[in-house]
Amino acid sequence: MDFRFEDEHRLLQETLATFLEKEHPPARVRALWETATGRSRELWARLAEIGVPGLLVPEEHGGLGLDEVAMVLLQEECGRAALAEPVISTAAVAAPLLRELGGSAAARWLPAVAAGEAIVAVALPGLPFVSDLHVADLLLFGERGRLRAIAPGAARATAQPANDPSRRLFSVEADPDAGEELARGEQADRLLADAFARGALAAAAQLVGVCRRLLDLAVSHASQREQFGRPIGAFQAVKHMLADVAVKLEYARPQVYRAAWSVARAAPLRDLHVSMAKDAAGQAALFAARRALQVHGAIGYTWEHDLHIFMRRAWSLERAYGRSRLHHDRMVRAVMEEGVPIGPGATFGGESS
Amino acid sequence: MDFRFEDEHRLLQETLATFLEKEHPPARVRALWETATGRSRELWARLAEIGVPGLLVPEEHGGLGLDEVAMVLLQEECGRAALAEPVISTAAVAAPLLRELGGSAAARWLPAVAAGEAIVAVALPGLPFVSDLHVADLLLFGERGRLRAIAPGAARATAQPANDPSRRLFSVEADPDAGEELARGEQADRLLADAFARGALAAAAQLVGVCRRLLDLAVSHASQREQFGRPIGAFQAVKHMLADVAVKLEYARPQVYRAAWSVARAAPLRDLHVSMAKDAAGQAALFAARRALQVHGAIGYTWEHDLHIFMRRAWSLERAYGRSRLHHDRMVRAVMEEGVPIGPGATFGGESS
Amino acid sequence: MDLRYTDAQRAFRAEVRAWLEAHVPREPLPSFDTRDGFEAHRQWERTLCDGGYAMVVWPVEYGGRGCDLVEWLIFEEEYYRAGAPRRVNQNGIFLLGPTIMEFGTPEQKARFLPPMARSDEVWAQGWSEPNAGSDMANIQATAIRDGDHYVINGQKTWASRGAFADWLFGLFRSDPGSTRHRGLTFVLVPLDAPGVTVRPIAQLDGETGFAEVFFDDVRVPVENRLGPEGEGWKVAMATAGFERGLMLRSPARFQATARRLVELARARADRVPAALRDEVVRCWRDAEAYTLETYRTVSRLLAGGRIGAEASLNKIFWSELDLRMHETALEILGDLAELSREAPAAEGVGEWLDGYLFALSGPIYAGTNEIQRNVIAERILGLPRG
Amino acid sequence: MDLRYTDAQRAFRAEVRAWLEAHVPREPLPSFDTRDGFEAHRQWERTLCDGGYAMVVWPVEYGGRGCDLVEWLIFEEEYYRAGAPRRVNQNGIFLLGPTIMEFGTPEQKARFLPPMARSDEVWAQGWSEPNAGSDMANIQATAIRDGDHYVINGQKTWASRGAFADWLFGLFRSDPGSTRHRGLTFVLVPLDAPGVTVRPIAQLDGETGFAEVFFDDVRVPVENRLGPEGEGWKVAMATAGFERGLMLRSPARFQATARRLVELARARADRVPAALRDEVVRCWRDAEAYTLETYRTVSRLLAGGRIGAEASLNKIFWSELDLRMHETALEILGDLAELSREAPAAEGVGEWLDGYLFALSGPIYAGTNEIQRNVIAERILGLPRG
Repeated sequence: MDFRFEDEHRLLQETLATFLEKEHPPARVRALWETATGRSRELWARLAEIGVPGLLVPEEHGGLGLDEVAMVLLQEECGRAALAEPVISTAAVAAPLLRELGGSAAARWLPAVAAGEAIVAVALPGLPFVSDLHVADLLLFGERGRLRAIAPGAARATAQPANDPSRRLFSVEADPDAGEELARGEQADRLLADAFARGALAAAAQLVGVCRRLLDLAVSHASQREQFGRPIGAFQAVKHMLADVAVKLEYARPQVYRAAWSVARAAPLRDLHVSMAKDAAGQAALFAARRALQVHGAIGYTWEHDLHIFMRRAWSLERAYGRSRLHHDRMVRAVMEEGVPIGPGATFGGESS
Repeated sequence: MDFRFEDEHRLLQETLATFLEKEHPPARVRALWETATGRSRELWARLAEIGVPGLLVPEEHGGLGLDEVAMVLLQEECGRAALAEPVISTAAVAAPLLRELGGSAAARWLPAVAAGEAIVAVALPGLPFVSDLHVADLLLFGERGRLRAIAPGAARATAQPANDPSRRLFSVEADPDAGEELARGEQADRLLADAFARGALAAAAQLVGVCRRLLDLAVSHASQREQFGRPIGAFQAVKHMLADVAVKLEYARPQVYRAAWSVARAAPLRDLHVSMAKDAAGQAALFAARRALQVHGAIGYTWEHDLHIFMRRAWSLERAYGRSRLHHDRMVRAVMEEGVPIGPGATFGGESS
Repeated sequence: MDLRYTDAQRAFRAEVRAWLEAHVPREPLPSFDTRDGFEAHRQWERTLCDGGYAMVVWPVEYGGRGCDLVEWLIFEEEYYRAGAPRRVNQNGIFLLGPTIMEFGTPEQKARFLPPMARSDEVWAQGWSEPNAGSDMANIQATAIRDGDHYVINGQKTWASRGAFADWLFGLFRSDPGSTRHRGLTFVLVPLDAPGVTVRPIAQLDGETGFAEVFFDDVRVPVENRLGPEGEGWKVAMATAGFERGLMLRSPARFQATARRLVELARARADRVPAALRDEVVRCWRDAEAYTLETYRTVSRLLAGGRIGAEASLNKIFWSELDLRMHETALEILGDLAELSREAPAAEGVGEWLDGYLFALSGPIYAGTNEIQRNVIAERILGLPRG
Repeated sequence: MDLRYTDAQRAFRAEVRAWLEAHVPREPLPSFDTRDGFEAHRQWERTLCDGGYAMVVWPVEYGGRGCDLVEWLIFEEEYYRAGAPRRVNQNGIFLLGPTIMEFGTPEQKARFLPPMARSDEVWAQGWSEPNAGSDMANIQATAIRDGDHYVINGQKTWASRGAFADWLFGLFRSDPGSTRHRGLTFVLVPLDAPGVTVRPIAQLDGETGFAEVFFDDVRVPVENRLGPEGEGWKVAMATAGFERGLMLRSPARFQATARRLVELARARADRVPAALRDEVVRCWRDAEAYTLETYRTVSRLLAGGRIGAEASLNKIFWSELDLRMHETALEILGDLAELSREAPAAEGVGEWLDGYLFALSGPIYAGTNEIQRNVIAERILGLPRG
């Protein structure tokens, strides 16, 4: 029983954090808002050098062959930097989905994913929008009982501009005979359920990062901004507002890490653990956004201040891969209807209560 | 359109407030806890002199012949003083119920009620307990479609000790042929619904009074208790905790007053208005109890400090005559299912939207 | 207590309703934070003024119709019911107007009120400065007396409607050696005066309803001073009281939002989780409570009372309610709430999202809710100062 | 990261479970806030000690079994699962014991730890004084050196278990000219010493778990001082850290409550409104989160980390969770929640009501949650001091 991350994973996280701090400040986020795609192939290639898109790609296909435990640390940093690149869809969802499928699809696409040369968009049943279709080289198109590989140009896509200018969303339909079928029936459903879990997990981890950033911004502002002759952070009202954010962040985190472990080990309760993590992280980030804005006051309400970059990211990620309510409802089913055990030995699954 | 109370009603309120402050301090509440009945016939007689039990009794029967608008002001003071006497059941519920019935029941009981010589307990359908049966001279026993007058001794009563030592509760059953039938069918149901509304209204008004008292106690403690070299009320955390209580209290109040007006005028939406008032006042009082305890700290957690007298009263009255949830559900039905109008002209009923 | 409208009040409601039905533009006007929208709103204000509805509580001589506050509440209810345009000159008619009526000279009343009522002159407010936000007494912009003029220097920020307004009112330090609340003077400044530079501020929602205003040796005549020199704080406090209080946050606004929220939830009744439905009903209830509390306040005012620190109770209540209503609506809209107004799938999301972004500013402007809680604690509850 | 129990840990769990099943009293013991109950609990502690389970993380020589903290968490989980009695000597074994191990002399360890493990000596804590609550540094009770003794005078309050305990530990001012954190000394005082008067305090729930303790020229030998003279604050901070942190609030306690809450809600599934059901699930989730966070902390401690200011995060989380769980249960019980334990109709209300009254003290004791928020803001987030 050890909750600490491997040194190797921490090192990777630090590498990414350093890179993003230097190469991806808020000014870069704004600059990308103004571009047609909102994405940068050059940035994506540099992320591939660090190993982000290939993290879950087996070594034989040129990836790092690591698991979701390492992935959540990287996603946390992506959230913290409000990175818009398709690290959730391509790196956290599509790569392991192709890996699980194996065969020719894996052999054809995984090396390109790991090399940063291919971007893969994913459509999952139950989710209304597909992100990043406009820059994708492949669309994995999931429906109930069916999974297909479709060329992005062969799908009927409608752009759905989002409130967060970094998000590029599309509603997508496909002709019944378009593309190539990769799986069907129960196998497809299980693959798609795991894909949803991985997406929700990655979004949860990003939300933890967004929450950290919002808290940092608020602390920094409160330490500098003076009113009534002292920094506003010296006032109890401001202190207590931010202390509550710290509590929510602290308790969202281990839920995300435990969910990562459960997904990586394909634990029987992994879907439940992911839902707990997504709900907790989403709520923490929304709460942080609200409080950070209040601490900033009017200046946080301006377009030129960076705060709203991270507020918008909190709002959008809380909704991505199932909003809190959906994940909450999954918890309700598990606890109230299925009677999932709690307590002695049950927390980490696998033992009797 | 005038939301102010008549001077005459305000005067009556002040008279009662002065009397209770002098004759009914917390020490008196504690002394009554130790008595067998928890009630004082002498106190009741003095309240009758002020006019409390006879407030709603027509002048021809020796009462003041006033309405619920005056009644809520008096109930507020009773709540503020944590008075245990049966001012809700006898004065606010039984008296107008007998008045509506008229005839021999009214003629027989109302003069004694107004004189402070008779106490009337009321059993209402849907409410599990009857209060004050042990000191009652008459039990008005309501069931769906039926209302009877029963001698208290003729009912099968089981004492149900309450968490608030002032509350004396009983579960009560009666043989089908016991007592005298006063009303049946739809008439009985409407009378009983109005009785319930009057009880809930009076409880809401008492809760406003309890809330005021809890706030006063907390303000007074926070102004005196020093820590870190100054009164704790000088700390923003304490200030803001109590400011929020003041907001809830301020906005519960007009709802109670509007409900009183609606009941007094038998307005079509009176049940809804009462439910809004009861829910708002109950939630305000619970909130006040929680915050007042936190401001008091450990001293508020002792039996010897008076705070818990009023906390218990908040807890018990929030549950009496339908707890918040029940009243909330009535609002849900009205708004979501029945589509009660909101806005222009609808607030006070009687006008089209 | 008598919670019935009089026959005259009912008649007034019917009259207002009929007039609005006949005059409110069929299509919503463009946002008044654009040049065109601003002028369209100004035009609407003239229509209102011609109808006698610019500011019903003002005396007839200044463009009003001498109504009492109950009639004003009725007017507001009907105004929101009709979905009429937002009031582009709200800083003028709701804030500065009442202040001029209290503190202005007869000449000032005659000079400023009628063009205000017609929105021939639209007003921006100039309270905040970069270092005077919650700490409003930390004002540094100066208005130094020079003969018959004041010479104004410095900067104001968050001047609402500042981008297109004609005039600005605000506090300036007239005694350069003074600190805090002392030595401030309330001055009215034409924004086309030489030396004034207006820079719009882009907000969260992309709109530019606010502006920074820079003053570089701007000369205004002494007649533009409201109240005595050095007494500006007192004048401003009266204005801020109006702002937090009654005029600007009429219950009709929140009732209108609550009504739309209930409609949204009822239209999706089969998909709205019970917990959200509960919250919708709580919002509806609180909008009612706000209305009742306002009528209660109005009753008190009609009997000679004044609004004091209790305006802070209202500020907290309406700003939190407004935010909750919009949050609840976005929750009901679910996945769609991620979209922007332009998205083809964004049915109805746009106005709730715009409203949410606006509501987010509620707990911040006109004195943050933290400042309001201090006021409540110290001035209503009597707790010791910090 | 490896979130699996080792085979040894599984075996330990099985062993603890079997032992508890064989030894936990079938009938609940009377409250340890009564004389009889206190002695019954003391007897139970001896049974635990004989089984080797008094304090599994202590070294064997002091009556423990040298377990690590993961095993301690497992022990706690099984202990709550078995519904075993509350630990009457928790002030000793969870708070003072670890402090003695860190600051005590070898003689003090040998003298105090074994009888503590057997509860032959049960401990009360003496932090608070009438004017030193949240402001713990405002201590006025004195312990003045007089040769080989300290002479103690003054008053302590809120001494938990004070009514029947054998010993008290606490902070006393040994330098009468000192103020605040300086000049304090940590002293262990036998409560049967001449000059000690104990007055039980009746709480909200009618129990007397706390006491006021008065000292009138009480003489204790210098050997009863823990740590250096005048360094008591540092020693006490370590103790308070233990208190807020790991030992006293093991996740098993909140998981047990969450389990009972879920059972209550499931048993009444048809009558529980959706909003309450949602809240039940949130409580369950937060109890899990608290467990996970504790395991994470334990991983850090086993790798050589220490608990610092983050104990304040835990304090806020568990105390608010505990309160919410009890409030939710009472909401589910509905009208019955008004009854007292003795009422014939009060099915199951009693323990939830008792638990609620106890939970109400959570945000107050061991440093109010307001103090904890200050600590988080200043020591974790680095915000400026007030």
